[in-house]
Amino acid sequence: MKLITAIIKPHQVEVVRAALEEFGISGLTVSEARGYGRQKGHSEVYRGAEYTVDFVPKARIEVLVEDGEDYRIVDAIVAAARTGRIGDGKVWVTSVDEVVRVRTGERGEAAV
Amino acid sequence: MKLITAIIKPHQVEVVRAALEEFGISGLTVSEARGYGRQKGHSEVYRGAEYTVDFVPKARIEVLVEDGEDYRIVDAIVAAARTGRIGDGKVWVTSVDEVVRVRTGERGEAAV
Amino acid sequence: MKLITAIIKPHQVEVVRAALEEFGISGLTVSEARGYGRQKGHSEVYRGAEYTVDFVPKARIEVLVEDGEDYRIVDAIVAAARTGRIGDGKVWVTSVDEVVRVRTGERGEAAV
Amino acid sequence: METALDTGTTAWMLISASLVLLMTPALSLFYGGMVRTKSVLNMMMMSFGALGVVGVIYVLWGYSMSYGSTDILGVFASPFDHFALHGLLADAGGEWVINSLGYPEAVNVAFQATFAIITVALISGAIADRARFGTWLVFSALWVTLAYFPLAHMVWGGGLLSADGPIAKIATPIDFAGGTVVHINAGMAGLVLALIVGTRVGFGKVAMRPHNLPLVMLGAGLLWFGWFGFNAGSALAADGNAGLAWINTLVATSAGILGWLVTERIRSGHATSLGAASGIVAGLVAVTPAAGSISPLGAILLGLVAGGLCAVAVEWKFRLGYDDSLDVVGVHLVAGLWGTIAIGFLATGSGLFYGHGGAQLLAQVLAAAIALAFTAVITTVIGLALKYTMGWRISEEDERLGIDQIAHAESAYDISGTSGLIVGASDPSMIPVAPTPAGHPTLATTTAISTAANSTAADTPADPTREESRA
Amino acid sequence: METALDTGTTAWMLISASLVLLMTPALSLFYGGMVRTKSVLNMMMMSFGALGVVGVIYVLWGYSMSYGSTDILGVFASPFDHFALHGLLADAGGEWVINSLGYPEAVNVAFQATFAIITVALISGAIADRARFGTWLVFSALWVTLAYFPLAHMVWGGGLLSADGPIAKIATPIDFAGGTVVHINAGMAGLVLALIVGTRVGFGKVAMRPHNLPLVMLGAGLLWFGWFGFNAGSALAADGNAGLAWINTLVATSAGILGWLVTERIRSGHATSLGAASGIVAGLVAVTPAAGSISPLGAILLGLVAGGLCAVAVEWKFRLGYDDSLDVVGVHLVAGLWGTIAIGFLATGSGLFYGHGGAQLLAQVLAAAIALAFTAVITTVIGLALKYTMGWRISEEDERLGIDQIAHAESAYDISGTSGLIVGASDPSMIPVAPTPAGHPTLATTTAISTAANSTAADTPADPTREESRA
Amino acid sequence: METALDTGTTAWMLISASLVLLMTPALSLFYGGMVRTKSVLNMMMMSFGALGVVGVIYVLWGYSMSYGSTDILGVFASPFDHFALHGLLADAGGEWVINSLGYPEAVNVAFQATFAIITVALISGAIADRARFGTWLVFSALWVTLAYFPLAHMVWGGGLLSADGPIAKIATPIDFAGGTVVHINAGMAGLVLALIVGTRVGFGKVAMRPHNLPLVMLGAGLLWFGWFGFNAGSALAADGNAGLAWINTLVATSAGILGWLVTERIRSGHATSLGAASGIVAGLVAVTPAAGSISPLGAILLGLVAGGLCAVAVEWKFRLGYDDSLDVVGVHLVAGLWGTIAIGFLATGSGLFYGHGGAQLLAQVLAAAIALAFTAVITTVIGLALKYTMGWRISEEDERLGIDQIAHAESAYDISGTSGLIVGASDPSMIPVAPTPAGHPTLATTTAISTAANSTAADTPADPTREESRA
Ligand SMILES: Nc1ncnc2c1ncn2[C@@H]1O[C@H](COP(=O)(O)OP(=O)(O)O)[C@@H](O)[C@H]1O
Ligand SMILES: Nc1ncnc2c1ncn2[C@@H]1O[C@H](COP(=O)(O)OP(=O)(O)O)[C@@H](O)[C@H]1O
Ligand SMILES: Nc1ncnc2c1ncn2[C@@H]1O[C@H](COP(=O)(O)OP(=O)(O)O)[C@@H](O)[C@H]1O
Repeated sequence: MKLITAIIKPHQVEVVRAALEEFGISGLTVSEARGYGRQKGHSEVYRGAEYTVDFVPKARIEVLVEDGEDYRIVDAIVAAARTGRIGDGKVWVTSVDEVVRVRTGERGEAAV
Repeated sequence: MKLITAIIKPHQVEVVRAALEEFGISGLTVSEARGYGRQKGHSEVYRGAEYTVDFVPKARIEVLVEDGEDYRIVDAIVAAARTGRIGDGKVWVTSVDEVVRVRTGERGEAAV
Repeated sequence: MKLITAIIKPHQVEVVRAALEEFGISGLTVSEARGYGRQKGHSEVYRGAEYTVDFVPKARIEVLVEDGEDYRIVDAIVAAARTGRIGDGKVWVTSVDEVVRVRTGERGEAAV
Repeated sequence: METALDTGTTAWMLISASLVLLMTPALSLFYGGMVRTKSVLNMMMMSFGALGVVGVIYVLWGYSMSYGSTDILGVFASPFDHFALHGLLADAGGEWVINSLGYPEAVNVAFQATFAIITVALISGAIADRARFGTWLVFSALWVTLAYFPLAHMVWGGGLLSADGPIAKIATPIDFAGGTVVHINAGMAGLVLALIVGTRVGFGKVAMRPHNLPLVMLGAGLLWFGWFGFNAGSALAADGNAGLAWINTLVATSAGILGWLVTERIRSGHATSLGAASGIVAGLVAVTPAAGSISPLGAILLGLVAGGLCAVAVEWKFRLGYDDSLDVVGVHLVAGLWGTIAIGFLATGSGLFYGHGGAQLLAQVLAAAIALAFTAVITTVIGLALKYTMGWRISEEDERLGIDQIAHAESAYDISGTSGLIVGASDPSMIPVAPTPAGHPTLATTTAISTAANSTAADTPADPTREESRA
Repeated sequence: METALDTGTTAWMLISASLVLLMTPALSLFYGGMVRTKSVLNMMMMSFGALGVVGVIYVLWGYSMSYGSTDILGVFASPFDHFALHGLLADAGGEWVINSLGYPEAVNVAFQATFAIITVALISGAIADRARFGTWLVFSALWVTLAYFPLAHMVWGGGLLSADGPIAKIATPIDFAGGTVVHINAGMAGLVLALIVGTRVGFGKVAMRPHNLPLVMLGAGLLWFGWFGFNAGSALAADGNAGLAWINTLVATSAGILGWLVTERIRSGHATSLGAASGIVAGLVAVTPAAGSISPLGAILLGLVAGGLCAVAVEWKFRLGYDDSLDVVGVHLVAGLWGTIAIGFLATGSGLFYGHGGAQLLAQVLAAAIALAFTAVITTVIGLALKYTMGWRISEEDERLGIDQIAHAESAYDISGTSGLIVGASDPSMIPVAPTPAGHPTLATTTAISTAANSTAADTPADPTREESRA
Repeated sequence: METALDTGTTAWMLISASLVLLMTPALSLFYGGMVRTKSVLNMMMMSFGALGVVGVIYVLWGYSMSYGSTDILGVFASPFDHFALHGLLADAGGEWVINSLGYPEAVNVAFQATFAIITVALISGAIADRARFGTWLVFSALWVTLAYFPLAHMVWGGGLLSADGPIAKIATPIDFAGGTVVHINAGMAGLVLALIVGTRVGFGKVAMRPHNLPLVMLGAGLLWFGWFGFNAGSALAADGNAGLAWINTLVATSAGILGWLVTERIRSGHATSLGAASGIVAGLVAVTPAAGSISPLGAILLGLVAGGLCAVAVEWKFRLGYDDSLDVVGVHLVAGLWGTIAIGFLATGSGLFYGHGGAQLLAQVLAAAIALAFTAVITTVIGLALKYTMGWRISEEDERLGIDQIAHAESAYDISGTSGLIVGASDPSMIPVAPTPAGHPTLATTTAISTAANSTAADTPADPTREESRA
């Protein structure tokens, strides 16, 4: 079992979800994050004091997939999330020892 | 060292925390997430425009545990988080190379 | 490739970011979390009903680093995040199978 | 009806009516901020529903039942005397009807209507988070008709509790601006409904803290502002009595803040903002019946005690187990009773403390008791009737999910972490439903937005498939 | 000018002016809550910008163009008659000028000014999220001068649509408080601008749900409160007619809530809080022209229909494809037309339903049609002129990011998950820019705060490097 | 005292008092939105605390010290003349006391009380996020007594700076509605307190951006609304002068918006919403002393300059290092001085620009200087006395954590990411304390809710174990 984590632009979440659906992946978890990287933030001004906000909003997607599936799915995510501009984000894969579906107690690939 | 990650229904966090306390696990980290899966979302209507909100609120729990402990603790989390209805969530386990407690610099099992 | 995850006090994020910058690490992802541990929470009172809020706000930092780099960087993070008071948090390291930069499709160390 | 128009009085009554009208939206903020995020819209909608239902009813038969000329047993007046304000606005010759106080009767209708609306809205705090919206609307219509109009008639319309009623033989009960009619009435109704509707899921077990305290404080501030119309407007004139009522409405409220804060500081170690907001309302409620007949010093005492008393009274529900969610009893009933009875001591012209004997006190106690009993009976009947017909409660599962989603199909807030961007131009969590030929709805996930008219009943609260599999 | 001062009328007009002034901030809440988090500030700023620009202009030439003595073709009056209120406040002898209704002309200017401001602000809802702020300010100045002042002159200033105009030969068109001048005017301008400015990125494809519904309801509550000044104040007296207008402003609005809620309950299965807030505005708009000439029963009917009609009309934009973002057309134009025309049926003194024939109805239709046409032409000219000079739209990329950041360099909220601590004493996401010797700005990341005067133009909206590499 | 009651004037003064009372809650929103999430409740509580303390005090000895008959050195009047309003409300015969302007003296007390409250509340902005709540309450009581009542007496009560004072030999200083008494007074006190209390942890180093700008704009809108009562009400009549003051309060404020926005657009490239809200207040403050004596054109000029000046002045604190957190100095002191002095140029009846020579200007400068010096001395004495007795600051650690939690044991918001469900029926982060026999408190984690009276002092701010181990 693999866990794919993707840090992407928030606007792309819906595109990625739709792309995954085509792969038959109909489960995923999203959360909010803020990223720091090459992409510049923006400035804000309040009563003459100016701040640079360096962290930009990102979405964090986690998808559990079967072993062997991960490369194709990473490619699908990368393709769907890409806008070609700086700040498109990162995708990474880690190995998972065990997965359980809470409702049924099913384990392993059946649990995803 | 193992890291157990659980995506569960928000209402169950307190139950899980209490269950872990019985195992002597008195540290954990929670964050907000939104899940997409078999569980249906809901519809919202604004001035005649109807939307389906497909992502449902979930809580994400992370617990670091000693090697060998993980199976029992996964079982405890699964038991505590279960409501028996679709959307109860997933629990997974990954291996951790190293853990450090920031305050003391302790490493490994002492750090948890 | 390694993934370093740090759960730290929110006030220390900026210090950690600056410390990492000195290591030439100019990318990271932060999200909000709430931690339960030795550090006590606080009480709140609403119209005579008193509650104990046991989860304290934490920040969750994720940094992808090259293999071999991880120990030095963990040390840097720990040093930067430390205030010496209970609740300073945990840092842990997991192995990553693959990393992709979404914008370019670059993989592995080039992607970080 | 031959009095000349006094434009100054008219101006004051027009603005007072406007101020009291504002109190209902203000109450919706005060209440709305106190519930959890998942039910703020429903909480506010109970006030806005009362604005819709009672506004229309008041003009149709409310004024007539309260102040019509055909008195029925001293309990109410005929709804047909002035149905739809017949004969009240202009006389046969087309001239505006001016009442004996020098302002148009139309303006009086305006002023009185706003009291009926806010009284109904006040009750809603007792049954937060769990009541079917349709049942609430029907309750509003029934209760205002069967409990509010009669009590207004009894106290202010020449009925049983007025100067023309039997208690007046002891002393005329004083209710300047609504201690009995508004606060005891709503407070008691809240208690009855809380008991009939039952406790929220998790009451006394899980945390139910206010989700937005600045909203609560905004509501309290606007309530105070509007209450100057409520109390000083109840002088029904722009004169010294209005001035006195204004000052008392200031200082009793200031003292209410101090009373509550000191009490909770002593008992729990903290002076809270919710306490300050609550102290404002406690002081305002207590001074309502008394504003025109006590001195500013009396008002300070009245407010201090009101703040302290209510700060303690809001804890009772946890001990006794009734879920009066937002303390309609602990604040409105308790402070309403206190203010009504305190008049017996503090009224400068008839109170015990000013050496006038106990007659006024007795009259106040009797009036309060009759109001209590009357409302308790009426509300019980209406409450139980609705329980066994429409039903009061949404399902436990729906209550857990949050009544806003279930009853109103809305989320109150969509404010992302910091910048609002994560639920931005293409919100990950919100996929518009496909547009479909009218009558052929579908839930297919596409990129266009359907207009609601195309949707099916499948999305209504009772939808049994909501937790079912999509697969 | 020799009338004696009536302090009661003056008091009522002073407070009415204050109430109407409040409506523009209230509108900014109503509109602001309806947009997405990333553009709430810009939405509010369009109202505050109108407050700035129109407030000044009204005093300079607005009153004069509306009510000056030199009529020009029945369309407007000379801006020079009373430029900067010359001669209006005090007469040659230094005495305050009192108008024939018994209140100072200064107070009349105050009251009228507030109408001009809110009318301009109303339009902004049609072009939410995407318009350049500078262009909006210039539009405000031009439109109020070329569209609002003339229409106010035509209807209220003795012009074409007044009792002195040609239509009055059929029947004098009735516009008590601004059905044509305010709502048809703003609604039509909104439609034209929505078409000229074009649809938002993702319109009809991605979800654009309100980010803060309690804010919308607060706005609606304050609008209703202020509207009592708008309508009952338009009696220009504290009298029975003001009382009637007040009551109608209550019941038509209550009925508007019910009308909208019932309609959407039937069509989509839910009664929403946005529906209640919208029903309030629909009812208020519809009763605006009619408040002084219909009965309370008529007002109930008027409001019910207005609520139902607008609940349907807000869906048209999705079918027809114009992005009238916050339904200026669906609410203000539709209810404004309905209210204006319904007078032909419901006016107790001249309406069809009261057996007075169709003259009033015809006059109303003609007045509405002329107002529509006039505004459409003027707004098209101004809108297109600005499109090809200053430009209306921010860039697509900026729109996606959020106009607040781009146009105003601010974020509306910084409310972290639960406790606000994560963006606390040392906010991780916000690194102050280094202080620099004046004139030598830098973006180096250090720990001190720069004053904005030191910053460069590099941070302005047009900054081409914003998505560029830091490395 | 034999004047007849003028109901129109009375109506206007009653509503003006209500409007000014509303300004303090409005200020709490304006200020509350500007601080960080973790201290919004404390910020608002400083205003609500002033409402509690000053409301009571004003009635007890405030009015008497300001307007009592026994003048003491031209600096204040005896607190015993009318202690608790003795003799002010009704005369010996029980008749309401009507003042020479035709309205009840009670209404005058009401109106004046609201000014004292808001002036104290204004100061709190200078010491946001860090002051002990108890010290603030005591400061409020002392400062209003020793600084506000005397200055009100000096300027408006026949004292040193009035028409009866020595400066009047040059020219009578003009302070229509409180340029010296309210704004210079509060602004200078803010500066002194900011210096005595010291800078916030991280001042000038870490980001301290407003957490809720719509709240700030709501506050600004309500302040403007209330300010019509403040300024036009200060005519103490419903007449042409009130009308002029109203218009000037409109246009100076509109111009204040424009002045601020243009200035910041030029200096930093952006026109911000905080700038618009601030420009409103700057314009309002500047026109306060001048509203009744300048022309609308003069008011436009006054407001434009006020907006521009304050937009620059708010930056001084970063350069000079005093932490006037919400710019009480930069806005109230600067605009208050500007407005007071500008009268010397702009007053149509006595200003330099109208050819009347420099006497008025000199009088204005002298009055401003005396007010400044007086307040500086008094505030320094009170501020230092409190510093060395009760202490002003919460601990640095508590300030970092957030004063709301520490001082009020509350969190302002509990609005989860999108739907509010994650802190829903069973909030993961909030475990109710166990109920315990009274007097035997425990912190054991169970499922019932304790009433606060059972809790121990162990949870108070000074709790030394808060960061200690639970194990
Ligand atoms: N080393 C890293 N570890 C974790 N997250 C990273 C790292 N580098 C970048 N990121 C995440 O990826 C996002 C995009 O990175 P950025 O450098 O801005 O653009 P790009 O990936 O297009 O070069 C960042 O906002 C951050 O959230
Ligand atoms: N493949 C997956 N990867 C990551 N998270 C998943 C995956 N599938 C489901 N989830 C998470 O688990 C939650 C529950 O899954 P769901 O399919 O709705 O119900 P169940 O687990 O009971 O079958 C989802 O809301 C989502 O957060
Ligand atoms: N076993 C664990 N698994 C995951 N996170 C933990 C664990 N123990 C502690 N944490 C996280 O670390 C934070 C600090 O832990 P705590 O026990 O309070 O202090 P310290 O690390 O200084 O001993 C907690 O708030 C929680 O977020």
